[in-house]
Amino acid sequence: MSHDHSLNPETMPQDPEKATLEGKNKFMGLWFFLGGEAVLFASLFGTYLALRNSTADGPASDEIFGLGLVFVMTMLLLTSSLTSVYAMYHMKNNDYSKMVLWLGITALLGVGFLACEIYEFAHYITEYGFTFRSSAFGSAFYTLVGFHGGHVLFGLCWVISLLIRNAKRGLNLYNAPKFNTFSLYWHFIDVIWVFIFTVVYLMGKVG
Amino acid sequence: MKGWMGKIKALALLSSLALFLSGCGKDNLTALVPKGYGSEVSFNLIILTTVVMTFVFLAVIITYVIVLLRFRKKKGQEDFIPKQVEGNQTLETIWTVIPIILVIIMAVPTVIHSFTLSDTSEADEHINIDVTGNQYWWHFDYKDEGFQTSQDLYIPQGERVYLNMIASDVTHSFWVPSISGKMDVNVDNENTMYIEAYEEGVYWGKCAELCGPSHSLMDFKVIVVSPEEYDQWIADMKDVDPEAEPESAVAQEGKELFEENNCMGCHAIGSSPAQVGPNLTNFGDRTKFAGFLDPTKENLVDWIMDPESIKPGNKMTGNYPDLSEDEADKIAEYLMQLQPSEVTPDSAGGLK
Amino acid sequence: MSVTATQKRSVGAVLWDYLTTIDHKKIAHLYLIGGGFFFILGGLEAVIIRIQLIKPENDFISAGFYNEMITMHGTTMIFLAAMPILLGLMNAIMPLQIGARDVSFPFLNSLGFWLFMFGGLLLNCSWFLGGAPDAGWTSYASLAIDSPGHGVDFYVAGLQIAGAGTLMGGINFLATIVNMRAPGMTYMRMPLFAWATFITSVLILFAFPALTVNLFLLMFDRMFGSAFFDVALGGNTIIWQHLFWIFGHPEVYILILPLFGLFSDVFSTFSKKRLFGYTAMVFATMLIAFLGFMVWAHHMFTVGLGPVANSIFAIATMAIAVPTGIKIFNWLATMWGGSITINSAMLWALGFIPSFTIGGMTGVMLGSAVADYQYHDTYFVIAHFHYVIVGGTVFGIFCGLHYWWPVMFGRILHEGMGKLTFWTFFIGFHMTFFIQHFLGLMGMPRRYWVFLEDQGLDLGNLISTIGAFFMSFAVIVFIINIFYTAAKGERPSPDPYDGRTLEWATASSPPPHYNFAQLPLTRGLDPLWIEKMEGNGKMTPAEPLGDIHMPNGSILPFLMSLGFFIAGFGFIYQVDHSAWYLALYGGMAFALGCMVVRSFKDDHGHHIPKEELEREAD
Amino acid sequence: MPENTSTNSTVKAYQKKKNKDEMKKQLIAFASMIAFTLIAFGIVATESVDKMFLIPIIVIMAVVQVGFQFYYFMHMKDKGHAMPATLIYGGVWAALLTLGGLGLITWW
Ligand code: HEA
Ligand code: HEA
Ligand code: HEC
Ligand code: CUA
Ligand SMILES: [Cu+2]
Repeated sequence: MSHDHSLNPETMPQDPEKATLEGKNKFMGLWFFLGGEAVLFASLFGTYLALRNSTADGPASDEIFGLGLVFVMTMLLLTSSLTSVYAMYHMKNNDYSKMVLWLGITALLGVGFLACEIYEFAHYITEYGFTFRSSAFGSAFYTLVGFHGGHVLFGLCWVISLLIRNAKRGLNLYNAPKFNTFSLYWHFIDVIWVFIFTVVYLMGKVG
Repeated sequence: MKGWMGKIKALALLSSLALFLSGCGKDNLTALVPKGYGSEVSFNLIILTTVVMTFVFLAVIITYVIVLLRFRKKKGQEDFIPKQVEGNQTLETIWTVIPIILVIIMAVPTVIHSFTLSDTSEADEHINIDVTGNQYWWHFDYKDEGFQTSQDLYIPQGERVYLNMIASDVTHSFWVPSISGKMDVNVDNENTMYIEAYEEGVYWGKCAELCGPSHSLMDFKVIVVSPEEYDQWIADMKDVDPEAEPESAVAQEGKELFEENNCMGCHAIGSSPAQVGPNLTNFGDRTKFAGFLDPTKENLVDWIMDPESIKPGNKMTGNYPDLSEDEADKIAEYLMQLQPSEVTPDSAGGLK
Repeated sequence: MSVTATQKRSVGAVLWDYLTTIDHKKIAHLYLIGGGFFFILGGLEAVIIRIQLIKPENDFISAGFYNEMITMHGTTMIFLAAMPILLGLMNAIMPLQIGARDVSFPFLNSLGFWLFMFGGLLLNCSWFLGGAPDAGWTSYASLAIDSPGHGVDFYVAGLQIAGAGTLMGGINFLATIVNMRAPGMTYMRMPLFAWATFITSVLILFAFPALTVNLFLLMFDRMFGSAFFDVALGGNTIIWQHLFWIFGHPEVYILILPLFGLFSDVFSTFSKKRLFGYTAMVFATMLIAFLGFMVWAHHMFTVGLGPVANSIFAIATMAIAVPTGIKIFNWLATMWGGSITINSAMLWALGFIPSFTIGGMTGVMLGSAVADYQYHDTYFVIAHFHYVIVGGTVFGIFCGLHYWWPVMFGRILHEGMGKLTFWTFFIGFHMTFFIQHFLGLMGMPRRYWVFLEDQGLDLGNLISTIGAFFMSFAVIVFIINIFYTAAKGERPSPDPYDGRTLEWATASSPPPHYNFAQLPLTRGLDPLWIEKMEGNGKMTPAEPLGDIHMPNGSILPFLMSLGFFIAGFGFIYQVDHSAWYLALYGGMAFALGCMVVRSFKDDHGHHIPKEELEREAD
Repeated sequence: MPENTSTNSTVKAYQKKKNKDEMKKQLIAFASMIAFTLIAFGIVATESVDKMFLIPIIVIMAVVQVGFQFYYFMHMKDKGHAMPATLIYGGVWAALLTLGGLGLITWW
């Protein structure tokens, strides 16, 4: 067992992320976790659906949502999903520096997304006085979208600490699974966003 | 279907009789002696399912006993290795199919009666009463007649009464076991259920959803009177003159004290749709007051002076000036003579 | 590592060992101790409840305190006693049964335990800090929002932390079973307890997130002013009920399925027969789990969801009788034709069958929506669920403890005391709860601080209370048995019951901390039995003797949980004073700091050299 | 040493090519995801579709798009994903029930 050996193209296994038992465990564990996350977000979506029209004289969804910003955010996040695919592609080809580069881009796109989201929330609060406490709709909206934002933030912290801790280590069988689980998680965040822009923003705009 | 239901009913009758004889429950409280439509329908299902369950239980327990009698490890055969049976298709099919059939037998009437009991399409043709559940008391608004009452719900015997229920603070649940199953009284929406009582009498009602410290004391009564008496009662209640001078001087003083001490802020005498406390128009007729107290003068004085020690967490405590025993006594005198109608729980047979 | 060597170590060393352990068998000990402590606590609360109800209009405890009592009794028993003890049994046995040396995520395993423990402690701190939660274990939103003080806040924070721990446990077991089965241990050769662990973990995985979200909503409403349940601002309290029961119903199957697995193993061992209808048993378990997600609204029949919803949920509910019945009959068929040994472990299993059947049958009766209009929120429901929970879960826990005590502690519990415990508990149990069916039907709602005089409820309640004393006696005998056994108990061979599965195939009792020096080769269902029948007596190794890789212990799980514990107080009290944000952020930062430490340090575990294994084998 | 190390360079080359092909598929998946997104935003922004159809259409597009994420980006189509797929579908099922419960019967 030579965990710490950096790999070179000659010694690389086909799937470095699943070559060790630890790797397999991480891989399975993360998928199962995502299964649970699906129910978590379903509960939030369900709550949102039940309360989306409970505006209690506060602003309603079609009055405040602007599609432009949401479109930009969507593009940022979708693209970041692709860049993390590229990162994994380079991991499989054992090209560490390219992998780091693409993960860096992924993180930057994620930061961009979060910045937009913070701007969006601030805009609703200052412009429309629409807050977490305005109405049940407000509570449900900020909670659902905020939970997603929290996941993005967590993902960013995760990838950044991965990049820092492995900066000098290179790719090996010990950390390949870590990169891979991050990328799965990141895709899942994107999946949730697809439903958020559809159910919250697009459907909200339609009324 | 018909004859089969008949048999069940006969069985129901028999077993209810048996239970009744063995002293199972208080006549006007138990769900086992149905005296109204809802409780009867529920009761039929209780009996049907009990019969099915008895059958199931016998099947299990007989096998179980045989197993224990026949297949214990025998002396002298300690090393006996039983045949390692993998399974048996026929047997396994049998004990899959029979339960399915039993479930269907129970499910069909359940579905049918779920629909009959929640059918409110004819509500407009019947009496409608608005019910409000409040932390620890019940309010009844006879909105078609334009007056309100609290704690005691009067309904005519043999007629459907639709109750439109909502809670003012937290969720409660309206339950009169002898007459009908329960329905939650939510804060979010109005729930409608109907009740129909078969016999005159005074029935216990209970709050069945945890609603705070005095949840267990949130009792009320349903007073079932004959249709004629009901009309009489309606007329009397509508006629009430809240300003009427009590006959005795003490009661007269009590009335003044009642007005001076902020009681009127919460309690209406005569009709007044806004209520923070129970409507006291026919307080003198209560079989119990505050839900469960005998309507004696001592009890009432105790209540007025310190409701907290009687019903913890109630919403009356601390909202009126301290009263001396003497003042409380006078108020009690006044309240107890508020008897606007001849039609009372006593005339319905009294609380048992 | 021999037992004498363990005993010689100082108390401090043992303590440190347990604080840092990531060995699944020691974590199991921790779970059993923690869960056992809370079981006694919850039991004492139950006894106080029963004393209050010994006679009409009793004033042994006050109304508000009574509500705290039932809330904490229910919450403690379900979240802090039954589930942790079950997680303990799974931890102790499942890895052995599938022939693994450890679980997939030993670190997470330990973190899961400490989160549970600190969550439970946090919840119970409420007793000393102004009052426990008092809105029932279901904590329905309208009342929970209305409840003054911090009681409900403790409920939210405590369960949130403990729940996160449970979720980790679930994911860990899933990955373990998928990835770490020994050679030859295919899915369809796993003992039923391992299967039940797997399916229970799936339930945990899909049910707990709903609770997590629900607790967040309540927390936001109570602590941060949101409006989910505030009707005036458009909120809806029924959402709480839905989410609670979407979690809550699967939860009750989380409580019973592991024991269905255990009983399958026990019946087959003590009848000396293989389990009748193994495949059907596995699929029945899956079916119960599957249906378990589609019946939650049977707790809400009286909410007014309308006849369509009520009918659908009534039918789905009753349908669960079918797979459960398959199990009951398969157990009977397993014993049929067998050679049955009755010892204290088997007694609990035998006591379970009629008791649970009654509880299940009353469950189906409750499932008939129209009849439930009468039963709901009465003592009939209390009777139902104590019949399934005590008659199923608690009987099962006792069964498991007696059965596996040798595997877990290397001693065998005293038989005589075991039987005394069983009979007193069994009699007390039926006395306490059978009569409650009638109390409910006779008009006694649940969560009643007092019942009134002269309502025909006196005798029933008295009998019920006396029954509870019998159960207390039984529990005390059991506790004595534990201490007696620890001091003087018999040391059994690793296979005292002529077992069939791999937990009996270890080299010593208790097993060495690496479980198996060489992973065993499984050649069919009941692998150990197969080897015994073929005259080998022990498992064939699936690998040559070699170095074993094991993970290192760590104090970080303990510290992280401590951080969350502190943050919990911060959350609860920040509404009173913003200085508490210090505790909130401080605790969080501390926990996250531990996480960072963990992730920045490469931890490759350690190796047990082959030579040492050889030495120990002699 | 890792078990499935292959020092054979032809196998390496094959592997590289396989990764490339895979990448191509993922790019196609990405392109169609972007297309779906554009269409969804487009029809909402232009209000060109009747409301009754609009919601089902955008929801279906979201579902398809998510399918691409799972199957291509997250490799759920590949070997060794049977267990993850089972659990994800389990999660989706539980999720749908939850949504059904809250979305449909909260208001009755
Ligand atoms: C271990 C826990 C456990 C288990 C296993 C069960 C099992 C079942 N439960 Fe129970 N239940 C609870 C714990 C549990 N329950 C708790 C804690 C509550 C109350 C929560 C609260 O409000 O605080 C509750 C409440 C509860 C209610 C709500 C009552 C109300 O509040 O009004 C209902 C209603 O349908 C119900 C039904 C069932 C059914 C149908 C089963 C079935 O799974 C039972 C299946 C088993 C059998 C049927 C027996 C064996 C079968 C045969 C021998 C075959 C043949 C049988 C037939 C054909 C009938 N339960
Ligand atoms: C796992 C779950 C579980 C278990 C095991 C139990 C076990 C018991 N329960 Fe409980 N119960 C619940 C879960 C459980 N319960 C739930 C969820 C509720 C609903 C709460 C709510 O409404 O919100 C409830 C409610 C409930 C009520 C209804 C309260 C009410 O509605 O007003 C009652 C009343 O009789 C009761 C009684 C008992 C009794 C007598 C036991 C007995 O079996 C307990 C036996 C154990 C002991 C007796 C141990 C005592 C030990 C000692 C005394 C030894 C001390 C020794 C030393 C300190 C060395 N329970
Ligand atoms: C803040 C409002 C409030 C004030 C002021 C108030 N009450 Fe009450 N009263 C209540 C409430 C609420 C109840 C119901 C208590 C319960 O049963 O939980 C009640 C119950 C009663 C009852 C029992 C009613 C019944 O039908 O069962 C009587 C009698 C009564 N109050 C008398 C008085 C008197 C006399 C005063 C003045 C000295 C008074 N109340 C002042 C709120 C108030
Ligand atoms: Cu009102 Cu309980
Ligand atoms: Cu249930």
